[in-house]
Amino acid sequence: MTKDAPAIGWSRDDIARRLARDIPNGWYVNLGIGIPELVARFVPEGRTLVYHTENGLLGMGPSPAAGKGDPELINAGKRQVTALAGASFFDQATSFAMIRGGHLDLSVLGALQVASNGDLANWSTGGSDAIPAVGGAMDLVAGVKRVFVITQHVTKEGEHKLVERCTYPLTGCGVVNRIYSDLAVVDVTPDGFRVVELAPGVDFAFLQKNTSAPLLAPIS
Amino acid sequence: MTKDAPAIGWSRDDIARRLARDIPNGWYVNLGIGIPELVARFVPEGRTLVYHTENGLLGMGPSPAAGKGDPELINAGKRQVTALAGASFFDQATSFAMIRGGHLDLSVLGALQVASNGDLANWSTGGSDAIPAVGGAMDLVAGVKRVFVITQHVTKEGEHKLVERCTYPLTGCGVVNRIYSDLAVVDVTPDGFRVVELAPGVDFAFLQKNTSAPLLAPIS
Amino acid sequence: MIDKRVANAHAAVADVFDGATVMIGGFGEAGSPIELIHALIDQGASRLVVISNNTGSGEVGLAALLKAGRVAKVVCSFPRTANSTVFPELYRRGEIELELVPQGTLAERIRAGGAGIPAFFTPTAVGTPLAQGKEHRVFNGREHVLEHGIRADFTLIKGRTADTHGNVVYHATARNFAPPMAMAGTVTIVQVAEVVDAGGLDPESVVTQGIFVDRIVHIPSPAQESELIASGASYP
Amino acid sequence: MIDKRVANAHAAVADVFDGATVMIGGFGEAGSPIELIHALIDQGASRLVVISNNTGSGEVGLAALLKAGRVAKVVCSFPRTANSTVFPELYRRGEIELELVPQGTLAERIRAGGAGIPAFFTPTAVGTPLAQGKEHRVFNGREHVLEHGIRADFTLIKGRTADTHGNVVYHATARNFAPPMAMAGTVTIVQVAEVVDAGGLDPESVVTQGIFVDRIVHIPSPAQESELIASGASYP
Repeated sequence: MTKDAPAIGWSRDDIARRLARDIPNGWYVNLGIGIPELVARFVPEGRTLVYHTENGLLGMGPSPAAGKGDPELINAGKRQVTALAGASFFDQATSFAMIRGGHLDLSVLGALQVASNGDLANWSTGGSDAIPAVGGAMDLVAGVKRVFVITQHVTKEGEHKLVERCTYPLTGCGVVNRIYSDLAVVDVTPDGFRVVELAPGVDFAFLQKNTSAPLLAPIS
Repeated sequence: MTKDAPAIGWSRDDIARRLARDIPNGWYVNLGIGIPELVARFVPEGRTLVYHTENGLLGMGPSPAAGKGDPELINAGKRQVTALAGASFFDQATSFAMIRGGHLDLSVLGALQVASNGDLANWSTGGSDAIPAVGGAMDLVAGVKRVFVITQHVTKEGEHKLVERCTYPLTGCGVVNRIYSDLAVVDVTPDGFRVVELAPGVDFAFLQKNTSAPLLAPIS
Repeated sequence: MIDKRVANAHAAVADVFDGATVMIGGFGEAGSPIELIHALIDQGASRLVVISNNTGSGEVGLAALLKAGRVAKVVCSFPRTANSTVFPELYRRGEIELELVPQGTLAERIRAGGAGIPAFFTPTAVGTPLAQGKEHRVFNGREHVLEHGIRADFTLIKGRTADTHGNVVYHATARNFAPPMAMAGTVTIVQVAEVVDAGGLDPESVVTQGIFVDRIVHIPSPAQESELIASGASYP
Repeated sequence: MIDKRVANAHAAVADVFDGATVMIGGFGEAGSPIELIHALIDQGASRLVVISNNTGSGEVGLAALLKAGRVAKVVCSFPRTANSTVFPELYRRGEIELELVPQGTLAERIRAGGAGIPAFFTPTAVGTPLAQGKEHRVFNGREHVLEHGIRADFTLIKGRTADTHGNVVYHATARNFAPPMAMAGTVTIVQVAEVVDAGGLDPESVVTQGIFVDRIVHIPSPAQESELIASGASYP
């Protein structure tokens, strides 16, 4: 669907910018690998966020200047990063105590599927030849106060990602609070998906056509 | 009994010296409050022991010189101590991870009663007006590799401390390895108490008369 | 811009409510956040549940809080100390509840609470009165008891230096319960003798990470319990 | 006199036995004790159970140990990496067993093992395939699963500096799994770029206390996995 309609919706940068707008000053935030990492580029002027990377750093900064990198100062995606003023290093047990203990304000993750009950599948398509790898995703969704998903609304193959029930193996049950896609911002509520905002050029009917679960209209 | 026979047996310093002789170089040792603290004075020449105090210090040294004390550098008995070269400070969760995780080689504790099955009672006489207080004793006996008890063989009132079964509330079950008293060194074995060494002037019959459980003779 | 400093100890504890659970750092006088405790006495919250290793000495700090009648229950490992008179009197008169917990189990329960672990098995206290009524289970051929994580509405601790982000380092054995308690407090308040800007602490040496700290109070010259007692002080 | 230094990496791993459980520090290349791993390859022990967050990259370090056919099973959270080819091939051929554990559960299981906690409840993985077959229980209205502490016969880790007593400090995010693994190893072996006398480390800044460390190997200029791979190296 989106393939046929390139002119509508948000770009990846737009989605990241839209999500960043919703993060208050001072929050402790874990950004997942991939699209979620883009969010760090768009923090509104005047706000300070503290980025947590689960391999053992609070106060993560941007990539180092060329030639200034340290192969032992990396993020969860194993890319070289920097440490800002106010940073601290710690071990894995402490890092996941932060996560599991509910100390982080926000986890931003990618998704394979999000169900209308908040279930998230983002680590495995369940294929028999795939090498299963989970990392810290299950800990993040189980422990962090809020989980925002950032994702294309449908896959490249046109499959819906926002669904009634996930068919892929779950990462966690009822854990997603809000979805930021190229087509809309959608809340997960006790009544199911509720549209918060439509991207430019996207109307409710189009969004519903690209979503395999009933959508509730925005609260006006 | 011992009141009537002051000329026999070991002094407190003697007991501590005898116990210290049995601690190999390099052991990590926790010394309980009271008589156990004496042991630190008698470490044989050429051995280095690392003393652990459960309030958060490895590498504890002797009391500070007069006027050099720091009220926030104390031991488990809340007395001012020093930190030797190679020392480290840590929090309580880490300190008891060392204890419970079996990382300490030896715990030296006082006793109210020790039973021939190794049960130890050293925290409460069970009196209804007493203020119950346990501290780290139950953790030490549950976790440390070996538990040596250092004690007078009988109480000031002449009551036996080495007994068939403890009548006071337990600190731990089957935890004591060896007892160093003013009258003897006694092992706790699967067959019960076995005398290892008699103090000067003490014979087996006298020791048995002062012990409420059968004693096995030393292995010759 | 992140700056967790609050104006003073009174502002830091202003929202402690009646019936709150409060963790208070310290082992004996080492690490006892006296100025925060005194501010809590002034503030007036009552029926508190206090989780702390001891019950204070003399009539200052933690003992003064108890003496003021503000504490309904203490959870601790060792409620007896050389100069401890307040708690024993309250306890013998039946005016305060005591939950006695082995020191290592107390530390681990606090750490578990802060780390999102609701319960764990431990070999400590098996076969003793402190294991009675608790679930038992054998692991590796050995009996263990189930213990539960604990959290607090407020944690009051003392550090040596904090940066404005709330990263904290401690002094000697004053560290004791502060790091796990910082993790287990819904609102964690730390008094420190020194505050530096972000970047003023070595990121390799931070002991309590800023994420666990909500409020910083700068107390440049904290009182020492033994000195107050020696001078005959009582609070208020 | 305490001095935990051993002559070299080969001496440090000489007693690793066939079938041993070996924890290996590192998150990706950060903290990977390459020289100790290579010594273990030379040493020849086989049928090892390796507990490590990843499975290595290229054909050096951890990946080389797997490629040499020495590992029967890996316990890890993320056995896939950009340059990871050895593990996927072994796994697809059914030549290696995998126990997949969420990263935080892995860290906590290791810490629990080292801290004498045989089992604990965690909310992580509830409702997912990784919780299947595990005991569930509700605490505070929420489902949790029971997870078990794990220990190892040997732990191999990398630090920045150690003193002769075995106190260790680390560098940046190379710290990762080393501190809990040091606690959980029956024999803990650490390679460090620098060794100092007792007293050469600030007692306030020690991260792994000497009590957890058995052997120190001085490797002044440790190899970096990504540089070895970029240079086309493979081991042996």
